[in-house]
Formats: sequence, structure tokens, C-alpha cells
Amino acid sequence: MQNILLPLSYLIGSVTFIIGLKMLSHPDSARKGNLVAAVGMIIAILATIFLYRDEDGTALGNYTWIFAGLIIGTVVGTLAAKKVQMTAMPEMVSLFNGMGGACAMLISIIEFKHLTHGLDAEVLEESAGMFFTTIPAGMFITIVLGMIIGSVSFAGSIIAWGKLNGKIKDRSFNGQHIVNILLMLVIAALTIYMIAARPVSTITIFYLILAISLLYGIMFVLPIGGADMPVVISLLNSFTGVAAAFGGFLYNNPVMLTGGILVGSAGTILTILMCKAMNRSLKNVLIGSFGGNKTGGAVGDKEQGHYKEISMNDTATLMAYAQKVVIIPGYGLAVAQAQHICHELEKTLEEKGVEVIYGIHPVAGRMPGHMNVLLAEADVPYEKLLEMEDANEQMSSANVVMILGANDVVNPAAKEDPSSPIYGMPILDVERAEHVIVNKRSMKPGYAGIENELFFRPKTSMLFGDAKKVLQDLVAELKGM
Amino acid sequence: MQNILLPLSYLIGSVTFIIGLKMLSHPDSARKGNLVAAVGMIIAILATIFLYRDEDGTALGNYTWIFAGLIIGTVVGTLAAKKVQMTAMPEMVSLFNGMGGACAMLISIIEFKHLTHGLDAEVLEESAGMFFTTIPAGMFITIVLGMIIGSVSFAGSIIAWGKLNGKIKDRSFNGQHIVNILLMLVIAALTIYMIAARPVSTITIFYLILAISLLYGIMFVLPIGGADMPVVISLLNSFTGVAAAFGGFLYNNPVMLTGGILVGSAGTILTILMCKAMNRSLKNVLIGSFGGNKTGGAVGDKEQGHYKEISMNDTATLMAYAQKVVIIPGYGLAVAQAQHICHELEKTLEEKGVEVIYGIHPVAGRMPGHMNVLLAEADVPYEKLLEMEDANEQMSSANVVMILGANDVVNPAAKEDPSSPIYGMPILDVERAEHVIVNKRSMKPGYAGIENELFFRPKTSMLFGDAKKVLQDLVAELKGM
Amino acid sequence: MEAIQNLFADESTYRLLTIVILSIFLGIEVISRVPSVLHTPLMSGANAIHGVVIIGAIIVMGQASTDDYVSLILGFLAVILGTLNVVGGFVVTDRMLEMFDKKKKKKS
Amino acid sequence: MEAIQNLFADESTYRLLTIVILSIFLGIEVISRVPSVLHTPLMSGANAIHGVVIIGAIIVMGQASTDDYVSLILGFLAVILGTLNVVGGFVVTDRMLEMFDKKKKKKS
Ligand SMILES: NC(=O)c1ccc[n+]([C@@H]2O[C@H](COP(=O)([O-])OP(=O)(O)OC[C@H]3O[C@@H](n4cnc5c(N)ncnc54)[C@H](OP(=O)(O)O)[C@@H]3O)[C@@H](O)[C@H]2O)c1
Ligand SMILES: NC(=O)c1ccc[n+]([C@@H]2O[C@H](COP(=O)([O-])OP(=O)(O)OC[C@H]3O[C@@H](n4cnc5c(N)ncnc54)[C@H](OP(=O)(O)O)[C@@H]3O)[C@@H](O)[C@H]2O)c1
Repeated sequence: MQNILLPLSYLIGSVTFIIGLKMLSHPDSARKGNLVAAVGMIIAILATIFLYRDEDGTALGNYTWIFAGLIIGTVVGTLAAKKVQMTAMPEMVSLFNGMGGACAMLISIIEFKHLTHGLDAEVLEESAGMFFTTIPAGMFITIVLGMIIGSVSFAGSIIAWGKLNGKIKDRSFNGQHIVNILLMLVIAALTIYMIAARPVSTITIFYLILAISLLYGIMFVLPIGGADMPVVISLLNSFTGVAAAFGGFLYNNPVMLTGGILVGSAGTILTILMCKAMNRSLKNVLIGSFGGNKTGGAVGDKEQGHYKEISMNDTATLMAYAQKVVIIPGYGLAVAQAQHICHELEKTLEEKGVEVIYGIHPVAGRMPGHMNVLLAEADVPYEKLLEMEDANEQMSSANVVMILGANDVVNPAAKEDPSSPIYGMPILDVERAEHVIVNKRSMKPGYAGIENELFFRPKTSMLFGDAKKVLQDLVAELKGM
Repeated sequence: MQNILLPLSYLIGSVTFIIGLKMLSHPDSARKGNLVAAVGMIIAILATIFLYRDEDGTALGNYTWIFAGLIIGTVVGTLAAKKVQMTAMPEMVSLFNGMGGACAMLISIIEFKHLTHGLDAEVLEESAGMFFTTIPAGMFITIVLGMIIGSVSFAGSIIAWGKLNGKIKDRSFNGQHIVNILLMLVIAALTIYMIAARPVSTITIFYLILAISLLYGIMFVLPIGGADMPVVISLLNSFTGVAAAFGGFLYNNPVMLTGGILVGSAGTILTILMCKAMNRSLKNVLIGSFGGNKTGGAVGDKEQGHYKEISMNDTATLMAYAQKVVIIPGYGLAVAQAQHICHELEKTLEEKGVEVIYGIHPVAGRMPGHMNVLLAEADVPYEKLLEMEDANEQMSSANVVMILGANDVVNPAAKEDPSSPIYGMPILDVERAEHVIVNKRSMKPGYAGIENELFFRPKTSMLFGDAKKVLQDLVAELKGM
Repeated sequence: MEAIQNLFADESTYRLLTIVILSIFLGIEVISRVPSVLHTPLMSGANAIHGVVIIGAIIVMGQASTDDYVSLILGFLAVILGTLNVVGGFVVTDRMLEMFDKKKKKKS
Repeated sequence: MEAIQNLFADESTYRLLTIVILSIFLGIEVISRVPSVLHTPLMSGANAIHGVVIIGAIIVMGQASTDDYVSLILGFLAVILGTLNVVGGFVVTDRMLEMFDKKKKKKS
């Protein structure tokens, strides 16, 4: 019976992964999709533990170790995932991704050790390396490639994690990507040499490749700007998928294979989609390190004229007597953790009969969907969050647009200035409204590091200060009116 | 080398099928997609002929027969496909589909004959049927299922072909679908019995199943209305795909497997999409045989009032002085082969400064895309053909809507009368225009067999006659003005 | 029944089943957003693709012993029919799509 | 090099390769029309799915001989890390999507 059940469980696993991924890509079914995939995973894991037999028909051993590992992983994983702050989720994903990569790497190392088990220097010398030629090429290739990709993914993910939580700073030097390409070539050359020639020093070379791969993973992510990390994580995610697939080849295991490859290809597409949403090319993200060495763009290039400020009192009056207010949230709102007070503002205005909607730019904030998640956390009703196109349609009938800690997503240079690095990105067209009020702490640029001419336009008034503080004052002012 | 090349060719074949199907589903790449799949098919066929080896390593023989068959098939197939009239294409597809089904059926028959090769009555009696128990179950199931599905597809396709070219009339009797279900049950019961029990009469039962399957194929398609044939053909198409996939199982052949299953699943989805476009359910098409026994619907149910006719001269005047004319082509235009003269009308009007566009309903005519293909044949420029939604938007600014042999697709009952069988189908909203002129030969209903109240509405004028004749006169009239 | 169980005990069956399932999903995904204009050509193209059954016919034909006339004749028929399916299918699809192409050319 | 050729001569390699290719296409098809709001949860969900590598870790662990401490310890670590990937991945994804769900509920 069990030889029917095991492959059947794997089949079920593969199917749940496909269905799960498919459901994950539609808003209505996403949460269920995650569950479906999780159930499939549990089935596949349990089936492996209890039903797996090697060629000789012996079952797995070391159950104590296995269960201990599973329990520790489950407890720690659940706690970490439950405790993490909403805004720290991308770094959490990165960390988990690194764990997967490390797992793939360790598997390869152990399997390599098994291949060379019992070899001591003496035996090696005697057989003059002949031993290594007996390793089947397919298996050897699979092990080495799984190790390389797993360790790149591991090292890269850890760096990405460190960058996102601020522990690691962007570091780059000239010609860094040339060094990276060289590292890659060295890895490739060593691998081909080892597999084709099977030298006596195979074991040393193997660990050398491991070390260089780890180094490459670090060097690969280090120069990339912290704000580009979501894209990089998505890429590393698909790397780990491929590493898992190599495990599938190694153990001739269809569920590892389908799961890994699915994630590998879906992750690659997702990476490209994410780049598109930010109007960047992948190459640009990886090599240009645009987030790292800020080019400055138009900063100070032109005579910018003057900006005008607006008082809290005037702001409150303007808003209270408006028909329609559009709120544009941005990264600053997230940093200031001002989502709850923002919702409060919305409710206060509505009590006064003002219609309030939110205009959500797809790349506002620092991860895709950042603003939606943030505002949902503060219980802002779904139907008030308009996507960019819909928001732009409403803009011309709005009396006041309130920009809270957003910058690049409302920068008119994207439409008007072909020399701007963000030229071509669709933006929220706030200037169609009657008044534009911008809240930020200073005149400093946002993520793209470029000046925003909007702040100097006649319609615009600046309301300086930390978003949370400003909103608290504004709400108090409104309530007192 | 060849044991690398054969599976590699099959891999290439599978990939081209996927890419081909994908490209086929986008208008821009469709034609190239067809080519890609064809190239993959050629590679897979050539690789099979020259590189296939059985377990003992012997190559295929009978090359003369194989090549003779290929050449005959190629010549006849090419000629048939090139000669066929545009409007007869669906029946051609049906015929080719039947050939594929027959091919799968024959393969199963031959393989079954091989299994029982050299068995004469004597041997059978001696071994008391023991022999049959030695046939591996997997192989046996595969052969029988391939045979059943292949023969149903074959017989059904031939009937569908006959119906479409008018050789076979709709025939149905009460309880026909109960008979069909019974036939299906008999097939299932015999199959299970034969495979589980392996009786002495296995050979007889096999051919009995074959006969009943063919009968079922005939009975399945016979009662379905001729105009529902595109849907049925699509369904039979996916049947043949599944039959081919059984061949893939039988020969452990990945390209047959992927190709067959891809078509099986894509064909099923396509069938559902086609039903949706006609606002029917698949069940309705298969059992309701709505096209067969016309329910009559609202015919004569209500007092319909009067319709008014319009003279050729008035029509010409009205059109010549219009700003914008929308032409709605339908099945009647196709039957009358009036597409060229219709294009002529369009050009004549444009010379007079009238803007002319076409409103294309997705199910106008008798096959999906019928109108597009038809008008493309007459060189009507692509951008003049508006899809339903776009056409409806233009409708209110049109002075004249000219309906040429269309009926159901402009029937307001679809919007207004919940009791109508076509209720809920989106229609071309011609009444938004200033004048509606309808050309058909009589007051007879169209495909759905129901009365069309549009013809009695105040805005509507009827212009009776064969579409081609009427258009010729109209163009002459216009040119003389 | 035991035989069926044996069938399902074979690892390679599951490998094939995995391929089947992936292909099913792929077929659904690839087609699910096709515009209705393309329904007929797509049907026709798919029809040509399942003509891959010809490969089975070729194998059967090529393995028939030269004195087994029944198999030879049936196999020969199968090859012809399969070829008709493949060649006719692709050619007729191409003709249909040529119409659309023509329109494209006009446009540009 | 001969060894590589042998590898590619093995039929089952092609069976696996077919699975790989189908999966690649499927991955692309399934994802290619995802709205940008779902990018992060989808990334996270995919991250959990590649945690299937844990199966390899379990096999390695279960096959290690009880006196091979290096393998035992590395395998143990691999199991823990793999589990972290799987469990953490699914839980964090669920939390993210909970946010969206909440909005849904409000709506209805
Ligand atoms: N969503 C994604 O997936 C993603 C991922 C990576 C990168 N990005 C990029 O991130 C950018 C997002 O645009 P965005 O408009 O949301 O943000 P932004 O352009 O980065 O601007 C944020 C603004 O918020 C202000 N701010 C910071 N802390 C604040 C506080 N406590 N209170 C009030 N204001 C504060 C800052 O100005 P002060 O310093 O003057 O206060 C800054 O100008 C885009 O360029 C996008 O391409 C997005
Ligand atoms: N497109 C598809 O894939 C497909 C497939 C199957 C079924 N259908 C169904 O077919 C129908 C298509 O609607 P439709 O409006 O195009 O056609 P229709 O409703 O069938 O009406 C066609 C009309 O053309 C007239 N006609 C026939 N020959 C003519 C001629 N020589 N000159 C002028 N008029 C002529 C007929 O009236 P007279 O007899 O009075 O002339 C008839 O009323 C829908 O009900 C659809 O569901 C479509």
C-alpha cells in the first residue's frame, strides 16, 4: 500500500502547489490559496517521514532528530512570523528565504560527504583520484548546482534582511559588478573543471566553490539600494526555488521538482512585474544600483522659485469646507506609523459631510501593496482605496488633495521631464484638483533622490512636520471647529 | 547518439505545442503559433520514423508503407484544406478531427490484435481464457480507453461533418438522452467486466465495445442542432486529444501525452468559452438540443403590431446624407455571400463623406469569428470592425444602422423579456441610433427560432430581399445619385 | 484488481501522471483568456496538435511483421488518417489565420 | 563527458525534464496577470512553497547513520531551517492576507 500512497501524496502536493499559486494571484482567493498550498506541504512532509523507502526498502530512521527539528522550526517560525511588525514583513520573508537556501546548501554538502564517505588521504593517494570518477555525473552536477544556488540565495537573503532592518548599509565601489562577474566565472570554471576532470583535489575544490558562492551572494546584494530589496528578495526567492528543484532531481522527487520549478519561474516573472511597477529594468536594479549612489537628478539644477507654507488652521478650514478630499499616502505615512490617525482624520471629515477617498499608487511605500496593507491595518474600508487610474479620474472633482509623506509618486517630472530618472512612470495627477497640500518634514527628496517641482507650483502649499504629529493636530483642530 | 536525439526531439515537440497553443490564443501571434506547432510536429514525426527503437533495440520497418501513408495523407490533406470554402471550414475541421479519432481507434485495435496474436479457438478453449489474465492491466486499460474515446470521437465527428454540410438532418426522439446514458453505462460495464474478469470471450467483448462506442458517437451528435455543431466539434476535439494521450501512455511517449492532454484540457475550456459566448450552458447544448426542436418562444404569442417597409430609393437617400452609418452583419450576409458587395457599399458611402463602421457581435454567424473572417476575405480594413462594446458606444451618434441578415444578435428580447430563451445574452443596441434598416428575406425568425420585436419598433424599417441582391441595387442607386 | 494496484505501484506511472496534471493545468491557463474571434482557428490548431497520435500509428506500422496483412492494412490506414489530421489541420488553420493577417497588413 | 552523455541517454531524465518544462510554463502563466497589491503576499507564498526542500532534508536526516555526527548535526540544522522556511513562510503570508480579508469583510 505505502508504495501507492507516497507518490500519490506527492502528486497531491504538486497539485496543491499549482492551485495554491493560482489562487494566491487573485485577491478574493489569495488567503485560501496559501492554506491549500500549506495543506499540500503537510501531506508531502508526513508522507515522506512515514512512507519513504530507499532502494533496499528500508524506512527512514532518526525520528527523534527529525521531529525535534520539525518542532523547533515550527515553534520558532510561527513565533517569528506572528510577532513581526507589519512593516518588517519583507525582511522576514527574506530571512525565511535564506533559511530555505541554507537548507538546500546543507543537503548538498551532506550528500557530497556521503559520496566521499570513508575517504582518507591514504585511499585518495592510492587510487590517485580514480575514486571520484565513479561518481555518476548526473548526481554530481545536481549536488554541486544545488549547493551553489542554495548558498548564493542564503548569503544574499541574509544581506537583504540586514539591509532592510538597517543593520547593513549600502556599500559599493567602482567596478563592483565586474568583480561579481569575475566571481561568477570562477565558480563556473571550477565547477566544470571538477565535474569534467575529477581531480584528486575534488573535495577541496568543492568547499572552495561553496566559499566563493557565499561570497558571491554577499557581493551580489551588497551594492543594491535598500529600497530595491523587494525586487532582490523576489529574485533570491526564485533562486531558492531552483535550488529546491535540484533537490528534486537528486532524490528523483516530483513534488520537490514541481514545487521548486514553479517557484523558480513564478518568482522570475514576479521579479519582472515588480520592476515594471516601479518603472525600472531588472538590469538597472542589479547593476545600476540606483538606490545606492543617488545621481541627484534635477536637484538644484534649475532655479526653483519659492514654495509656500500653510498653517494648521488654514488647512483645517480648507478641508472642513471641501466637498471632496483625496488623501495620497506615501512612504512617510508608513514610517511615521500614522495610519490610525489618518483614518481618524477621514472619519472626522466625513462627519462634517466631506467625501474622503484615498489615491493609492502601486509603488507608494517600500513594498508592493504597502499602502493597502497599512491602511487595512487601520481599518480603512476597502472601497475607499482607489487605484491610481480611478483616483486620477476623481481628481478633477476634488477640492483638496492631501499628500501624506508621499513624494516620487506625485512628481510631475515623471510626465514632463524626459531627462528625469523616473520619466515615464505613471503618477497620481494631483494638480487636477483645486488645492494641493503636502505634508512632509522638510524639502528633502524621496526614494528616487530627485527634486519634486510640485512643491513649488502655485496650487501647492506645504505643511511641514512629522505625519503623525501633524495629523493629530489637524484632527484636534477639526474637532474643535 | 540517437537515444539522446529521440527524447530530445520529443521534448522539443512538447515545448512547441505549448508555445504554439499560447501564441494561437493571441491575435498577433496566432499564425506564427500554428507554424511553430507544425514544425514541432514534423520534428517529432521524423524523429520517430528514424530514431525509434523498441526494447530490443530494433528500428522500425515497413518504411515503404509508412512513407506511402504519409505522402497520401499529406497530399489529400493539403488539397482538401486548400480547396475548402471559407464558410465550410468548421466542417473540414470536424472531418480532420474524425480522422484523428479513427487513427487512435485503429492503433488500439491493432495493439489489441497483437496482444491476442496467434490465439485460435483451440488455444483459447484449452487455456480456458487463462491467457488473457497475462495481459498487464495498465496496458489493457490504456488500449481499451483509447479505443472507446477514439471511436466516439470518430463517429461523432463524421455526423457533425454531415450535419454541417447538410447531408445529415437533425433527428431526435423522446428520451434520446436516456438511451445515450444507457449506452454509456453498457460501455462502462462491459469494459470493467472485461478488464477485471478477463473472460474467455474477451475478444468478442472488445469488438462489442467498439461497436457500441461507434453507435454512441452517432447517437450523441445526431439530436444536436446543426448550428450548435461548433461547440460539439470543439468537444469532440478534446476527446481526440484524450485518445491521443492514451496512445502516449501506451507507448510511454511524452510528446503524445503532453500534446494530447494539452488539447484535451484546452479543448474543454474552449468548449465552455464558446458556450458562454452564445449564452448557453454545455448541458443545454448537449441535452436540450435547443437548435433541434425549436420551442418557438414568443412567436405569435403577442399582438405584434405592424412593421413598415422602406424603398430602395429612400434607403439610398437616408444613407447618403448620414454622418455615420453602422453596418451589422449577420448569418444572412454569409449565406448570401454578400461580403464583397457590402465592402463596395462601404466604399461608396465613404466617397460621399459618410463614416462607416461595422458592429461585430461575437456570435453573429454560425461559428466564432465568422463575421471577422468573412469581412476580412472581402478586404474590409481591420479597424472598421468594432467589437460589440465599442460598437454600442458608437451607436448613439449614428444616423443609420444597417442590419444585413442578422437577427438574434439585435433582438431586444435578450434585454427585455426574461422568458425569452436568449434572455441575458448581450446584444448590439441598435435602437440607440436614429434610424434602423433591416435587410432580410422575410419575417422568419433566425437561429434561435424566436420572434424579433425590433422589426416592429417605430425606428425600424424593413428592406426585404436577398442580401447580395439588395446591396447590389443599393450600391447602384447610390452611385447614380 | 491486483494488476491495477501493481500499475499504480509503478513509480513511472506517477511521473506520467505528474506530466498529465501539469499539462491539464497548462492547457487551461493558456486558453482561458482567448478572444472569441480566435475560437475557430484555435479549435482548428488544437485539432492539428492532437494529430500527434500519428506517432503511435507510425510505431504500430513500423513494428508490424511483413506477413501480418491485417495489421499492415489497418496500420497503413491509421498512418493516412493521422497524417490527414495533422497536415489538414495545420493547413486549414493557416488559411483561417491568413485572413486575420491580411487585415493586419492593411492596418499598417 | 561520457558520463554526462549517459545521463542524457536515460529516459527518466527526459521524463523529469518534461516535468520541469511544463512547470516553468505553468509558473509563468499562473503569475503573469497578478495585480500589484498581491506582489508581496505572492512572493511570500512562493517563498513558503519552495520550502518543499525540507523533504530533502528529512530524507538526508533519516538516512544518516547514527554514528555519523557531522551528517546528523548538519541534517538536523537543515530540517530546522527548512521547517522555518515552510512554517514561517505560510504563517507570515497568512498574516499579510488577513489584512486584505478584513477589508473584504468590511465591504460586505
Ligand atoms: N512600493 C514598492 O514596492 C517599492 C519598492 C522599492 C522602492 N519603491 C520606491 O519608493 C518610492 C515610493 O514613493 P513614495 O512617494 O511613497 O515615497 P518617497 O518618494 O520615498 O517619499 C517619501 C517622503 O516621505 C517623507 N517622510 C519621511 N518620513 C516622514 C514622516 N515621518 N512624516 C512625514 N513625511 C515623512 C520624506 O520627506 P521628508 O524627509 O522631507 O520628510 C519623503 O520625501 C518610489 O520611488 C518607488 O519606486 C517602491
Ligand atoms: N457564431 C457562432 O459561433 C454561433 C454558433 C452556433 C450558433 N450561433 C447562433 O447563431 C445566431 C447568430 O445570429 P445572427 O443574427 O447572425 O443570425 P440569425 O439570428 O440566425 O439570423 C439570420 C437572419 O438572416 C436572414 N437571412 C438568411 N438568408 C438571408 C439572405 N440570403 N439574405 C438576407 N437575409 C438572410 C434570416 O432571415 P430570413 O430567413 O427572413 O431572410 C435570418 O433571420 C445566434 O443565435 C447565435 O447564438 C452562433
